[in-house]
Amino acid sequence: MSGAREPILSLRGISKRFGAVQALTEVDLDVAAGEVVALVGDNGAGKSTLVKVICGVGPPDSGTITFAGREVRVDSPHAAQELGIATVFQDLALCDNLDVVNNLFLGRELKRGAALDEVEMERRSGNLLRELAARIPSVRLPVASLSGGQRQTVAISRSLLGDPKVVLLDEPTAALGVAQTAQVLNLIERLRDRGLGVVLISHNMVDVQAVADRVVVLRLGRNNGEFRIGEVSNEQIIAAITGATQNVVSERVARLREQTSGDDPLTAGGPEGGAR
Amino acid sequence: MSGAREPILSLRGISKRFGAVQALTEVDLDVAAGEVVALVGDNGAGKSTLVKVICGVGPPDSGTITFAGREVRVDSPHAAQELGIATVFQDLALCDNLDVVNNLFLGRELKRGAALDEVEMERRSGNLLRELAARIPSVRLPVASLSGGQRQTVAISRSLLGDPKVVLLDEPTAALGVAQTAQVLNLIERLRDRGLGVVLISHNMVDVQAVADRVVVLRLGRNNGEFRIGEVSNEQIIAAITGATQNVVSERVARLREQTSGDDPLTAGGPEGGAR
Amino acid sequence: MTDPVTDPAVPPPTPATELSTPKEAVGGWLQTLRTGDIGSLPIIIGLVLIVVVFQSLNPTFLNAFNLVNLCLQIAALGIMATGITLVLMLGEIDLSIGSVSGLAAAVLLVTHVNHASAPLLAVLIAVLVGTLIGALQGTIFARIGVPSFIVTLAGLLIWQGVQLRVLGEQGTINLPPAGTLVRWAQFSFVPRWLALLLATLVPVLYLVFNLMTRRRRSAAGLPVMPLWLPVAVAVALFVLLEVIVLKLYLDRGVPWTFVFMVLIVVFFDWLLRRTGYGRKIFAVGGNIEAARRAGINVDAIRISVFALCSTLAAVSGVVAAMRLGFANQQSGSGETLINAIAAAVIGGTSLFGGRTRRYAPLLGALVIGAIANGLELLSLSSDVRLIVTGTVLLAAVVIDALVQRSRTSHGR
Amino acid sequence: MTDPVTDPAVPPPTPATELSTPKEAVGGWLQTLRTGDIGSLPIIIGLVLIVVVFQSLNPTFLNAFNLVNLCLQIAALGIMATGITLVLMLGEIDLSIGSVSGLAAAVLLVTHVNHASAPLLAVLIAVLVGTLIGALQGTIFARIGVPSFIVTLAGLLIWQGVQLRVLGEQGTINLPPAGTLVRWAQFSFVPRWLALLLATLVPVLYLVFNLMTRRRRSAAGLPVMPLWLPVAVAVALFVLLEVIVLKLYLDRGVPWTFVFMVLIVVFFDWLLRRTGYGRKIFAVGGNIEAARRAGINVDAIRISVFALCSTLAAVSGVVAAMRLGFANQQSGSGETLINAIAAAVIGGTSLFGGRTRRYAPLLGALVIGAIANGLELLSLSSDVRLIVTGTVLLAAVVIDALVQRSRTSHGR
Amino acid sequence: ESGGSQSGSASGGKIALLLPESQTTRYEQHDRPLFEAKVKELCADCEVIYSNAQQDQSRQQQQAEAALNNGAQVLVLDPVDGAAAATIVSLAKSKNVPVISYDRLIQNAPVDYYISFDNERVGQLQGESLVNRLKELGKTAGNIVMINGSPTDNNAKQFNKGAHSVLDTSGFKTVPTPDFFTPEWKPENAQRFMEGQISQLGKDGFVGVYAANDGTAGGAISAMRAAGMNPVPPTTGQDAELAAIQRIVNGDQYMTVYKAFQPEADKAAELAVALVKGEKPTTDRTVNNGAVDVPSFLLEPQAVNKQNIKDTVVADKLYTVEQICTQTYAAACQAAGLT
Ligand SMILES: Nc1ncnc2c1ncn2[C@@H]1O[C@H](COP(=O)(O)OP(=O)(O)OP(=O)(O)O)[C@@H](O)[C@H]1O
Ligand SMILES: Nc1ncnc2c1ncn2[C@@H]1O[C@H](COP(=O)(O)OP(=O)(O)OP(=O)(O)O)[C@@H](O)[C@H]1O
Ligand SMILES: [Mg+2]
Ligand SMILES: [Mg+2]
Repeated sequence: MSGAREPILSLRGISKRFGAVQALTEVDLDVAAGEVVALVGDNGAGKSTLVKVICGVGPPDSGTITFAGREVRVDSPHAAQELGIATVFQDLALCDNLDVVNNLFLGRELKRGAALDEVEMERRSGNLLRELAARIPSVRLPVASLSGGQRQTVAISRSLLGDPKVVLLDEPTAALGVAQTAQVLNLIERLRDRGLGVVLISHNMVDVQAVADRVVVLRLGRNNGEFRIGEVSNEQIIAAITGATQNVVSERVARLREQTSGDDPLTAGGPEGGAR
Repeated sequence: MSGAREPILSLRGISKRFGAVQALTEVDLDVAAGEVVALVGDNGAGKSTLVKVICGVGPPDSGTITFAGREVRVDSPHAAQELGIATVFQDLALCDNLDVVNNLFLGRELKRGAALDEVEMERRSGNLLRELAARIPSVRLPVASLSGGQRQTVAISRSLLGDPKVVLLDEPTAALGVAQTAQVLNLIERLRDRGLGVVLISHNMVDVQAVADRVVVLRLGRNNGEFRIGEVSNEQIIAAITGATQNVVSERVARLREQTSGDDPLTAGGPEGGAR
Repeated sequence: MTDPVTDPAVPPPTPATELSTPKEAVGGWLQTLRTGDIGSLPIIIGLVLIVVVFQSLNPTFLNAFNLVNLCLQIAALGIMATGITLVLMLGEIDLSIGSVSGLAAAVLLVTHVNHASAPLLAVLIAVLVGTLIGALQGTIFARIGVPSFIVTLAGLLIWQGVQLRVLGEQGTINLPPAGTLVRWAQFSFVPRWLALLLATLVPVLYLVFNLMTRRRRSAAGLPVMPLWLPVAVAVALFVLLEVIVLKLYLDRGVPWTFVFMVLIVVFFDWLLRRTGYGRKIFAVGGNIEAARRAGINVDAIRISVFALCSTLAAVSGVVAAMRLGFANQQSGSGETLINAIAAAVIGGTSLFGGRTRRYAPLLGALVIGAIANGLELLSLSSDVRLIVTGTVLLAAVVIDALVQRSRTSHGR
Repeated sequence: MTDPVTDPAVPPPTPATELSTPKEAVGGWLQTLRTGDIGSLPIIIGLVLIVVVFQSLNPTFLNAFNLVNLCLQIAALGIMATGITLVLMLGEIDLSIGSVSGLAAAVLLVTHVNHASAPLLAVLIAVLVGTLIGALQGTIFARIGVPSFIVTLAGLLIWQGVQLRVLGEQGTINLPPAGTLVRWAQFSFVPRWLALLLATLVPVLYLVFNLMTRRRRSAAGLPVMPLWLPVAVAVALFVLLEVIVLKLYLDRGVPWTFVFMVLIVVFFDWLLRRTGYGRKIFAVGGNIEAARRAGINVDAIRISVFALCSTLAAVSGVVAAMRLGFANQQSGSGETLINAIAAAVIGGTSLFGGRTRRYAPLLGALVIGAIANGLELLSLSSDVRLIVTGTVLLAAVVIDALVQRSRTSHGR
Repeated sequence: ESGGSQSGSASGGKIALLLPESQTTRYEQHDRPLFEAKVKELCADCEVIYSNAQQDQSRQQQQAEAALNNGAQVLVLDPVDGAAAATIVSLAKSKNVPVISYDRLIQNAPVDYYISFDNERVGQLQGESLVNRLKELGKTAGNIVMINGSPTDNNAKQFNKGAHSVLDTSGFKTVPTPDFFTPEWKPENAQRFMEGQISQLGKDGFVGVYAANDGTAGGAISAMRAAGMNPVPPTTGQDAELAAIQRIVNGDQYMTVYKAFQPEADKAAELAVALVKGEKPTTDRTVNNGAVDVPSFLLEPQAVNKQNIKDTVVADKLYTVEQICTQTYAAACQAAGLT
């Protein structure tokens, strides 16, 4: 699908250090328009740090960012937004004291004269959330009173409002129910089809295999391999993530297989076993 | 495994309302010692609310809690701890200004005379985290600077410190990497084998199928079915969660199967397809 | 153990209905009333209690003359409280507002009296001084990162020093007793007909706007409040305003300074709740990192809020000086600062940022003003007065706290 | 696109090594120094700058006589700042400390002088009054839920009223000029040999404890700091203490009140950082919900902290009265409160709770005391004095802010 | 109309007493009770409305409004700031309520009467006593450390002016220049200032201390004693606080200025009752306040030192000998002949 195409977003040699922790070392990443790139890696591998580098929340110590062919400095979230980069953060970053509508439209409120157009914002919020199968009792509830999954849905909806060119999703489905996860995966596909570049961070190999075109692996803050979906097995990806073919995951699988003698418990339950 | 056994924790008719939102309606739940009960449900179904009821963070409006055969009032987290109920909260609840060691031992610090025994706490923290394959640069970092998965590992470790009888895990693996998830699943099995009652909340059916003995489904704040693992398919559980057999998940599966004509993308990549 | 049973009582999960069935909408509104926006009711109850107590202790309390005085007395306080409310919304503090108000008063007097500037020009200069100070302090806070407590504590000292300097040897400067400024602040009252007209217009306009919004909402398919609610509020407002106005016109009437203060409170309430700028203040106060990530220019918000706060402090100082008829070295010192913060907090502004109730500065100023005024009528010795003031203040807020508490125990 | 390449430079992922390679341990320690616990260094630099400036403006500043005075002057302030630091750690405020200190002074004088109690008994009663007040205020705050700002504002008024009441007709009460209390606060100095001994013992003990902990850590397989570090600190400490002590004994020497204050600061620093109780205060201040869920009795922590704060305020009031030799209606009023909070904040205590630096009250009190003391030597007019005070205060903190800022831009 | 005229019967009149502060003892402990007692004596069913402005002029204005609202027929006003109280006077005038300027002169306003001790005279008296004492001690030159009142208190400026009028021509030199004003009149601030002066000048660098009131004097004396100066150089004061009298007995403080509150309060009460009854008493002196010549009763402040304690404060029953001569001061009292 992609590969040969000109990348819309391209990182080269990104490094970032927090005190004694070298979070990123010379990381490269390319995303083309109409491509879903899965960014995977172990906990603390630097995925979220990389996302924050791209969206201006935590500028890198060194390295270059090229956006639509031009080298850019993304030194504030505002700058990233101007470029058309939208982000769903792992730690969500919602204002607990504001209600759902206000969180959705924060920073890009709709106006009606000098004042806010609350009616229109509320209407659109409802539609937007419905699209993601969100179960939210009222869009006028402060987000502090929402469940984990509801908050995550709000954060995802937020990122779609500004008509972005690149969307960064940092574990967007971690707290979502099965239906909502399916909707988000559908949504990612729609975004790809509309020609957006999508970076998806996920620990769920099933989801990655389902929607990604390419998988980029980070390990201890460095690039540790890049694969095209369809040419790689989960086992290979996990090996790249953990840095060893013999690891706790394969051990666990082997052990369980032994115990249950052939009836693989991980895929029990029919062909839908993979759906979470 | 369980079923006939006397439950160690038993809820009857639990209801809870937040203003206009009826979060729980007459919910029942039993957990036996040495049993892993999966609590599943859509976003906003009331799972976390139920956990908070059990662990004294948000006492119910009505209903009874029986622990080890005695009816108890759990009106504070302290009371729950006294009973031997340990909890990993979905929103983690760590003190950002304290380091990993201090968060782990918060409320149950080790003493050496009048002062804290920092050395011993640090030593034990290291061991504990190593057991969960945690990748944490230093146990003396404030948790504010940890990655999502690292924070989650800390929260899980915390719950194991007090020698509990019942462990409530609210989406413990949501932010974890593949290796860490496998470790936590191993851990849950070890807890079961040690005779603890475990309540596991998860949206990941694979994990649920892998470790749970029983699945309890909540839907819109009410009990909506209970299944024994091994007698139920993922499809059936998902139907109980979403309240319909025809749902976005099955649609998505069907659609993708059509597109790729028989080569199920959800289980692509060999038998490990199910491992996340 | 059993097969799944789909509970028939559970409504179908189409999100559309979950978001907008009329029944739930009303529930949602009642919910709002019970939780967030019941808001000002407890403190209004506290205020009513204060009034009842003082009136029973001294029947002159509700005299028209005394009520007019009360209006005059709280004008400056209300304006200053409005400014500090903005800063508190950010979770910050401005300790310099007292000094800034004193300096503004001094500047006003020196330019107007010593340098014979036109009244309006002098006022403008004085207020501008406030704005500049606020912008300076805000910049040091936002850009260099010195805690606002320290920046404004330095300001408290520095601007008081400058105030002494500006007043110079004279120490006290009187305004021309029959001049425009004194006349406006002390002897200008809204004509009776206009006051009655306003007291009618306000509820009518409230109703009209409410119905218009209602119409837009139903057109957009959004839930609406029951119709009786805005009507009831409008009627209650009408009765209240008419009674107050009629009462006040047994004496001199509604002072313009009071109207001016109320307009400021209302304007900034509107600014906070109905404009993008205000929404940004809420966001920065609620979660600064979320605000930053949403692309909000946090520094700009902070600087502008400190500038606004100092500006209002300067306006307040000007009003106070005009009402007193002079400015001296003590203008703006003493309890000015703490009263303003107390008014904001009593009105329902959180010191932790991100939360304030509607018209908090006005309600808070009324509580503080009523306590001070009521106690003056009782001829107490200083020690008793202090003890009573503290006790009444606490009592006025306890009701609020108890309501909040029972609410929290019900889940919020 | 390519096969996975396992980078050979990446260390094997066994967590054990990640947690404790000596190299990383040193890195971790340097990290701590650079980020969190560099802490007090910038404000010490600020302090040194203040000293240099004042000394260059007036060479009597570093006189032994003046330094002894400085020690005497900041004793009461440091004690009060220690108390308010505890409250600030919770993210709360106590506005009543000034009034409580004044009331304690009044109680001391009335019991000791008018009712002829033994000195120690009178002191005990005065301090106990503080404790009771704090417990009362803390309870109203924690149990009823009235914001601490309001509770303690009411306290500020009420206890000042009670103070006036207690002092009664006389207004001012003298301590017996040659009595125990005055002698202790004004004329008691540590014997020279003892001071020199202490100045030697402190660094030695520091080193011993450090090496013991070091041994335990290596025994437990934990990373340790490089050996030269505690040695260097101990040597520096030794030199500094010796120089100061020798200097002070050119005049009267080290006052006992100063030693008493330092002991209080050190004790509460230990309490905060090395005991379970202190850890709980950190937790409640950092994330109250997390603390509650960890089973901490949040109410008990809050009430006890307010009680401690008021107790220390009372102790401070007693010390101030003994030093002044009398108490009057002004004891504890005016800038007492704001100076104490400012000392805590300058020393590095966050108003948002959960964060304070080591010995913050001592360092803050030194800064404030040095500024006030230095300015007395400069013969400035009142206006200039205010302006300079504010400016120096700001300047002392700007260094700190700049360091913090550059640190933040490097990731923390 | 307002409540002002509702309750105005001639016999049961209401008199407002508006005092400026409660930080010094005199107002609450002396002026108020003395005034109230005298009014009761002269007019049994008259009522006194009392307020204290706590050093806050705007509060005083509020209190005046409250008093007028309460139906006061006379305002006895001791302004926080004499230059600033004109607004209150014009408010009172608009209600035809006469105003007596009590203790401090209200400037630039049509005040009806003025009863006072002259603030500048107080300063002069302090200066004169100090200079005389120094000459007694055989000193004719040297530094006098000057500790003035609050920089934000106009009265402090007047004391300062009076003192300078004496000291500047006395051959002694006041230090420091410019003058030091004690923030908030607080003894602690005076104490710290004095300590600075001692470091600066040395213990022998000054011959006397001018302290504007007894509180600041107390602070200065503590500073000097703590520095090991015993006896301390002559130090002035004002207000005749009991604590100051005791210090004088003990030889720590040289003098204080005693303003006999009783005659002042009595005179004000007489005048107020007369005004309530519609009389118009005459005076033999007037003081020009910038607007009018105010009919005035001017009382003479008195310097109190160890020698005349008995004839002044004790004779006036301000304090009894027992009050002054507690156990601590018994010996000193004996020596001073106070028994
Ligand atoms: N603000 C910070 N200060 C210090 N260290 C940090 C900070 N943020 C991240 N780190 C460190 O950088 C490393 C990478 O963190 P990052 O959040 O990027 O991991 P991640 O790949 O997103 O992990 P996860 O899968 O758990 O979310 C971690 O070791 C973390 O401790
Ligand atoms: N403090 C609160 N105030 C008001 N409503 C609340 C509060 N906490 C939860 N709710 C509401 O109660 C319902 C159940 O929430 P809960 O957190 O239990 O869901 P959950 O099953 O854990 O969902 P998720 O899978 O998303 O974590 C939600 O609709 C939520 O909005
Ligand atoms: Mg992450
Ligand atoms: Mg949940």
